[in-house]
Amino acid sequence: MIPTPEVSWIAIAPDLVLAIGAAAVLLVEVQWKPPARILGYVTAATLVMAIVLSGLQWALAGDAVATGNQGTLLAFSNMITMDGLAIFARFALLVATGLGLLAGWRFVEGLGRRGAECLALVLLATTGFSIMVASNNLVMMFLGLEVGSIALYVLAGMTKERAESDEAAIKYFLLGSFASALFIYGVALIYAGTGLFGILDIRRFFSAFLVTSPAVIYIGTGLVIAGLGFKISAAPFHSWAPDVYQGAPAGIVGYMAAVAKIAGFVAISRVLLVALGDLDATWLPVVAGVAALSMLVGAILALVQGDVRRMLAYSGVAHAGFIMTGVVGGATDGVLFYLAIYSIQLVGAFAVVAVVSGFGGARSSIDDYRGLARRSPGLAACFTVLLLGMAGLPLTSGFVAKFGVFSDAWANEYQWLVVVAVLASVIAFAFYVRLIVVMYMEAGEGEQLAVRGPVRWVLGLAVLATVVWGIFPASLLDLAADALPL
Amino acid sequence: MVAASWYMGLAAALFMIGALGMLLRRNALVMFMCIELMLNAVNLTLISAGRVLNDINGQVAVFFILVVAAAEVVVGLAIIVAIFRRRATASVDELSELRG
Amino acid sequence: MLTALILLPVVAAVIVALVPSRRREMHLSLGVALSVAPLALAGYLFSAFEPAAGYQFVERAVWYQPWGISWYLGVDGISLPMILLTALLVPIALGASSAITVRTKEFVVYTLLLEAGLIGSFLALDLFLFFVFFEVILVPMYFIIGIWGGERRIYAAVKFFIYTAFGSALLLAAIIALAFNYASQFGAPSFALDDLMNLDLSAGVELWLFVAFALAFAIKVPLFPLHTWLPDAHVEAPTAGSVLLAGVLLKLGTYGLLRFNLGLFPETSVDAVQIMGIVAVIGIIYGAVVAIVQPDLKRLVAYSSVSHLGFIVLGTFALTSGSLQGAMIQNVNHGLTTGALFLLVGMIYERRHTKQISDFGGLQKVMPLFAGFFLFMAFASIGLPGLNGFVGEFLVLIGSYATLPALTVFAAVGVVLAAIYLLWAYERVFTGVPDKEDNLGLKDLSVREIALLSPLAVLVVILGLYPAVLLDKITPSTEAVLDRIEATTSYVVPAPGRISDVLMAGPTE
Amino acid sequence: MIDLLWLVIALPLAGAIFLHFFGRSLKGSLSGWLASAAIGGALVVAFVAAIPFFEGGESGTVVFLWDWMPAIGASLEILWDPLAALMALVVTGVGTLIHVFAIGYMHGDQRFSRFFTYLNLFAASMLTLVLAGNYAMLFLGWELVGLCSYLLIGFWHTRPSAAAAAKKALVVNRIGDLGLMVALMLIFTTFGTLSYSGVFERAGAELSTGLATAIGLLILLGAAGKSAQIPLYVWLPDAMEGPTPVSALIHAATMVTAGVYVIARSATIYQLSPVAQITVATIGAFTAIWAASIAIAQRDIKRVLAYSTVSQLGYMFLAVGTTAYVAGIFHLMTNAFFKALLFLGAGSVIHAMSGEQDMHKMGGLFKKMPTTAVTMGIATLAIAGIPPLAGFWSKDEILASVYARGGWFSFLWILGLVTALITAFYMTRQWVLVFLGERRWDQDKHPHESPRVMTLPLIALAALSVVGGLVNTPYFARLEQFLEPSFELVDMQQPPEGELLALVLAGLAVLAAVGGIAAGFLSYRRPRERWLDFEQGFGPLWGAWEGAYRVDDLYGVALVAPGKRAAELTAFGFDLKVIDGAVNGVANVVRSAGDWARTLQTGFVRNYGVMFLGGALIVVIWLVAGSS
Amino acid sequence: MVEAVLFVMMALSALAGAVTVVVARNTVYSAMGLLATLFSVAVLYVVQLAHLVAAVQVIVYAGAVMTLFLFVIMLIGVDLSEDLDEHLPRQRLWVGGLAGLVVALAAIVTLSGEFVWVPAATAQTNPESTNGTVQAVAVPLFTEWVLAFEATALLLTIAAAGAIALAHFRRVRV
Repeated sequence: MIPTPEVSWIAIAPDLVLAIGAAAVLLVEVQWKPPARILGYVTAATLVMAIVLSGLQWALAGDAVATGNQGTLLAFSNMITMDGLAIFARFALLVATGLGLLAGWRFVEGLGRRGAECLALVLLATTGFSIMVASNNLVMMFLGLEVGSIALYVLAGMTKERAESDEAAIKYFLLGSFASALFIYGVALIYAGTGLFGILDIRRFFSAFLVTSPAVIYIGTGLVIAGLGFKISAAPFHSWAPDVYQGAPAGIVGYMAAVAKIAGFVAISRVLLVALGDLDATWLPVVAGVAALSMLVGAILALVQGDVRRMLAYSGVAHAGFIMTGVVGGATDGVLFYLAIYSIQLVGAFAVVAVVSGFGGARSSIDDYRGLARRSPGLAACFTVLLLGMAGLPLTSGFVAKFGVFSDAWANEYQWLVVVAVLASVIAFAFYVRLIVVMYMEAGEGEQLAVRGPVRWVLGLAVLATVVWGIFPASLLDLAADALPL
Repeated sequence: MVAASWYMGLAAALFMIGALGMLLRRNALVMFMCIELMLNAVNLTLISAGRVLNDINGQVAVFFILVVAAAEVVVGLAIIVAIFRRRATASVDELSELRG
Repeated sequence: MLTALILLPVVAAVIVALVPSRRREMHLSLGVALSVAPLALAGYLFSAFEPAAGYQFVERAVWYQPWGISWYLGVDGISLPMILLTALLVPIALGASSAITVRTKEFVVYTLLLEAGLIGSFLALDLFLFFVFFEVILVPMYFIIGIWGGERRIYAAVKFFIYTAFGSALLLAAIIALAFNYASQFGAPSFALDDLMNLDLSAGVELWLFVAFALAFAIKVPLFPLHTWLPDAHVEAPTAGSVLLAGVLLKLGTYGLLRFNLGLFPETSVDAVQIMGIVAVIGIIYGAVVAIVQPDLKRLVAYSSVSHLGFIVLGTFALTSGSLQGAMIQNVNHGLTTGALFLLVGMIYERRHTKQISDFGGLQKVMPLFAGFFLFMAFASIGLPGLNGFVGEFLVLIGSYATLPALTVFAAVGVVLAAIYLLWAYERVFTGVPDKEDNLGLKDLSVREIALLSPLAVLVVILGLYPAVLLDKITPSTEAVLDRIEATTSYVVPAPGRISDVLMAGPTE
Repeated sequence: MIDLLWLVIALPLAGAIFLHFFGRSLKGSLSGWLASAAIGGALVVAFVAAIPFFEGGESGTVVFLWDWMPAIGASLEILWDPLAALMALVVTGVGTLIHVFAIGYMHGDQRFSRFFTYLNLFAASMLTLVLAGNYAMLFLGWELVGLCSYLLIGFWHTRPSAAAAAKKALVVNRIGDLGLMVALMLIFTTFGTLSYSGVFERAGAELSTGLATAIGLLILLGAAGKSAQIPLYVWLPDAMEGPTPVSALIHAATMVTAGVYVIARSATIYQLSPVAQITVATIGAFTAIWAASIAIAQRDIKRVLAYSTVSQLGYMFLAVGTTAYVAGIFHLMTNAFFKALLFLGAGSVIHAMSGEQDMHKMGGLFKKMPTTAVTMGIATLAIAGIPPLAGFWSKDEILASVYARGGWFSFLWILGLVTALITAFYMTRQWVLVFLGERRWDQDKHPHESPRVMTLPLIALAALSVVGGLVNTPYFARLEQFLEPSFELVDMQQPPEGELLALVLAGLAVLAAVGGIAAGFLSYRRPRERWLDFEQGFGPLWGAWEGAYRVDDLYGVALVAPGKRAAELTAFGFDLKVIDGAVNGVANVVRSAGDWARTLQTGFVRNYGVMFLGGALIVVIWLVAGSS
Repeated sequence: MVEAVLFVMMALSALAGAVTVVVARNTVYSAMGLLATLFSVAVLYVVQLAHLVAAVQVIVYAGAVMTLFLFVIMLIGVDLSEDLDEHLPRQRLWVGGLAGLVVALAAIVTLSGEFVWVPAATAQTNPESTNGTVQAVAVPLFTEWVLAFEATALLLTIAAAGAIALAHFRRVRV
């Protein structure tokens, strides 16, 4: 007499595929101990299929929106949605995963037999985050978050050869679970305040009733912001990022950073813009504050780093601030566009770092980059483009992204934040430029670095994305504009 | 019956003890237990809230948190063991090469 | 056609990039040859340009509708001379770069891309587009200074980049604000200049926007006290870099002030006349005074730029026909004369590997041709009548007096100081008996170098004696600027500020 | 002929351009002859074009060339009226002679053709100045002649002194030009045009006295710069560093008179401002006596002439200040004759003495170079003002007019009279020291009469100095009628009426001249020791004169040095330290902020925890506080 | 009444346990403290009719998890009892500050007067609706929460794979 649960396969198809893929990798490994290449193909096939299915979802979502029955986009009794936001984010996640694995492929190979676990963990992490971005329920979101995070903790400690890797892992793990605890406590308090876990339910709740004494809800909100702020490494919740980025294996860091940011920001957008959209009067200033702090802290600290990965980590903090500006802007499309192109650039940049300072290495001193332009011009050129892209120089997608979030924030009456943002981006210029100086203007000795293997593809695609979407952003912008939350 | 606020106050207290303990102890294991404390506080909160809300979902959610806690424990302890193997210590203070 | 004008240098850059790096000697010559194409096109543009107000050869293509940005190009009397100047200086700058022996290919590529960016920013009628070009220019210039510069090149390059980027950051915020205001007034956002001109902004908003724009452009110009990046950049930059920097890059600032500050914020501009005038005059005097005692020739010329550009800003904000025309002419003049001076300094540097005035002396005996050109350009820059510098300064001074009498008199002092610093430098470098033996062996200008300088010299004389060639094309546009200001504000150009008054005022022939 | 008038400017200009590019390839002195031909041609054109004016009545026409700066009503146009014509004739006439002279003088200089390039360029510029139809074009010529004088003073550029003198000349002139420039601004803003016709027609109606005074004084500043009047005369003596023909042409005959010309040209404006008039006259008178007194004690033959030039220019200013414009222009003309003659003569002497310029090392040259001696003698008498030579008539007319103006001018008249006496004295001193007495030159010198090409101009000029004055005598005021049309808008100061008074004044002038000559002759026609004692007799006064009252040093201490120090302070103190320091300071602040923030990133996970929890709590508190 | 007594007792023991976790020098004591807390909390669950949850709490936590903890403690040395004095500069200061912040927060919410833990609470609680019997919990767990339930599978997979990945191949010593 237990009613049968409502099941919608298409809603979870990509996640299902990813999970199965992960399992498949492990089983194949156990069964046949094939060369890493084979596992790679399995993974690739998984990702491709997931992307295809997401495309299918996109089409369906489009129809649903067109025909006006968005209700069909909710599945598993409103546990999960299939809205544009989720699908776009999932696209970004899958692309980042693909590029990340390509970039880190040599690292995966280097792991030998443990490569299978690495691949499986990557796929599972992606699954988790893809659930997280699609979830329409805070507990569901928490589950996705944990699936993804735990996988990342493990990945951070993947290389056994180095002490830094352990340190990164334990730091990431302890702080991460701490953050998760805060997050879920926040969820609990919101539940206490509303009696609801469902995001849309909460939205309806707030548009329906006026809560007389909402303090508990705001405490919950604060804790949720903190918990997610950890994932996106927004100041003051960023302190783990540089250490982890530096300690974790170079091959995979780009992926870790990218997916965490994507999922975290989509989650934040859901919680703040969708669930608590009606309370924005209260949380906007706080989020704006966090954004401003992140931009400044990130930019200023990146300025004084001697290690490229730490620098990129702090620049990531700054970028978290910029994207947060988009959240303050109150629109998801700016955020999504920024996330999409930034994650690609990030993976690309870390791919370069991996090439220059070894796929497992922890140290990536800025000195390794002296005269890179002479040693391997192509690599230097790609890196330069990516750096300029992150710096947000016009004609790169980075500029379009920044412009988008800034104008959103301005339109939402947060002019001061925009001014802070532009100033922060000037400071940011300084350290990106510093790297370019080192590569192009300082004579450096050192062997010729040949870029081999799939990394070339990653760099090529990243640069392409940076330039093409910088000059003709319309295509991606339109997609992002269509990718609305329910 | 005892008002839910008592339960939740207790939960909050536990949560804060856990959180502060996390910052006070440098033994990874203990820090870890503190996290467990915090999660328990969350569970208590959910259940008490669910009770006065006449909503069973509170209890359902607790299950998931339990599972998460378990999974975290497994991975966390694995990491701790791995580190201990390398340096024969569980003190996180000695893991501070990465900084700046 | 304008699009072609922007794309030609890009194509040229690509072609050069395709030449294998080994063929070093080929890159430069190829670059020069290819950069003549834009010049030719610009020349055609100049001849085809109707001396009338309003934009011509307008091209418009939507870029991204929801944001209201578009590829929107057009040329008028204000941008026309700039484009011509750019197209002219690039081949000359490239031709003067024979000293670039390392990574020549990249150098040529960067220079050509720089040209594209410069032309683009002068042609852009869409503020978003303008900003894109305005900002993109930094990169090639940054590389040119940073890779092929002198000892402290990196410091200079970074300083240049960050300093100007700071300016443009504010500009970006202001542009967003404009578009947003437009959206709130007309529904959809737009960055098109002519659209934004219809905005009616509250005084406060307009003031802030004006400040943001002015700051951005003041850094580019540069105006005192935001000028300190200039000498460093100039001293360290290679010859071509200095030529383009002084010749065109700085003009972006004055151009922006004239085009955008006067165009978009007439009210505030009118209120700001006094302040901008004061700043400009301080710049004039200050730059000149500092130039007097500079021990380094290039630094001296750099500071003289600060002084000269002060005249342009003064003329721009004096808001009379004469002063505006003068400012425009002076834009071109400064590009020609200072560009030529940097060329000359570069030539002597190539021979002697020093720019210190004290290292020279008696050069006129050793290299009379060089001395002759230097003296000629020096006098052009001092503002000797019959040469172009005079026309600009004289128009600015006479024109500005109507609105800013006291300041203009001070500005005139700058003319005296100019004579002092340039002639004193000339005296120390060229006259006397050549005593230092390193100087005795110096070769006089080669045919190539003469070929580079001569066109500039010819233009200097033509503009000096028959400025009508430019004025005829410029005047309608500058008049239009004044008309608009008079129409939109309570400001009235005091007689005889307008040409109409002058023509009325009786027999000029 | 009028429509060919542009040739007057174009011919020398063409000459200059041609010589500039092809001069070096011309053999021998050919380029010299070409240059002379060019300016000679200009002379012919000017003369023919001037013929209508000789009939009189013709008031002048404007020849429009092309638009220059329409926005400020400045086009290139020639105003051809008697005044312009006279100036053009003087410039071209004297110019031609000096060109010819220079052919001999510069013979053998390796930059021979370049020299004539500059001379021609100068002629063109000067003609632009005098033929200009509006102030802008006048300014054009005004600056160009400055340029040429710069080039020619510094012609021997390997001499540091020459280079310094050149720069000094240009800079000092620029200071004057500043005045002229501002004057032009005022004129434009008042009338909306810069063309003479426009300005003068409406000046009477639209110009307030105050404005007129302002403009007048500013123009005076410019004129004082060009014409070496107090306080800007210091550049002229140094300008003697240039080759002597240059001194003759530019720094005696033509360029330096531009100041007088521009004041005369602007008569209509001075008309409205007595203050300006008096200032001009006073400056002139004082300059005259000041320079004359310095000239007494100079040893350098050219410096004597230089100061005498300054002093004569003072006369002209006195004249135009008294609004005796014709007298002023008249003296300008006569002075052009005999001063050019004196310089050329001096040049001839220097040439003969192979570069020696110290009069103490000369003497007894009469026999060696009679032509020079005689012609210079004539010039001396002329400048001293012995009737019926040219100087007498012009100087007499000036003094008479000044006297007639009365009031303060009577005092100026006395100054003028004294100056006349001094002038006669030092000119005589010079002539005697050079040509009479025992030979004091060293053995290696072999003085000889200069070649024909140099003496012929001397003779011609001597002739002019003799008869030149006759064009305007109280009995036969031809020049007056000639110039009448140019000054029809102004009422000029005339010499006093009445035979007797005129005769008395003239007598006084002659007396002064004779007295001066006598004194000079008696005191220097003696053996060396005697006149040296005589000079010592003046005590410190003589030293002061010889050192030109140390004005140069004064300027150096009072203006140049402090200015330089101020500039250095600004450049290396303020600009580098303060302003650039601030810029780098900002950068450092950001950087150090970063360094400080790094210390928060301790690497201890528990510190991170604190940061994290703290942040979370702040966010929470902010939210809760913000909500209520 | 009974509930009140139980609450007080259990609350006290829970807090005591929690404090023990934090202050005990020996890890084992900490573990015991945690155990105490878990049990008392479990009791509080029962009090609130969350029977199943309570059971799971005892089994999973007190059983599995704590055992695991103890294993690890054994592994890395029982006898190691660390000194509690702080090595990090100012760490305790900071923590104190944080405690202060918490107090401040508490102060704000209480002083603001209308702080309610469960503002949406229904006036009349209906014990039946939250009587956490197996069935009562199972029905939603396997219907509307089924997806979440499945997702936990991923967690466990990761835990397994992760543990292997981390603890595996320890022969390579660096």
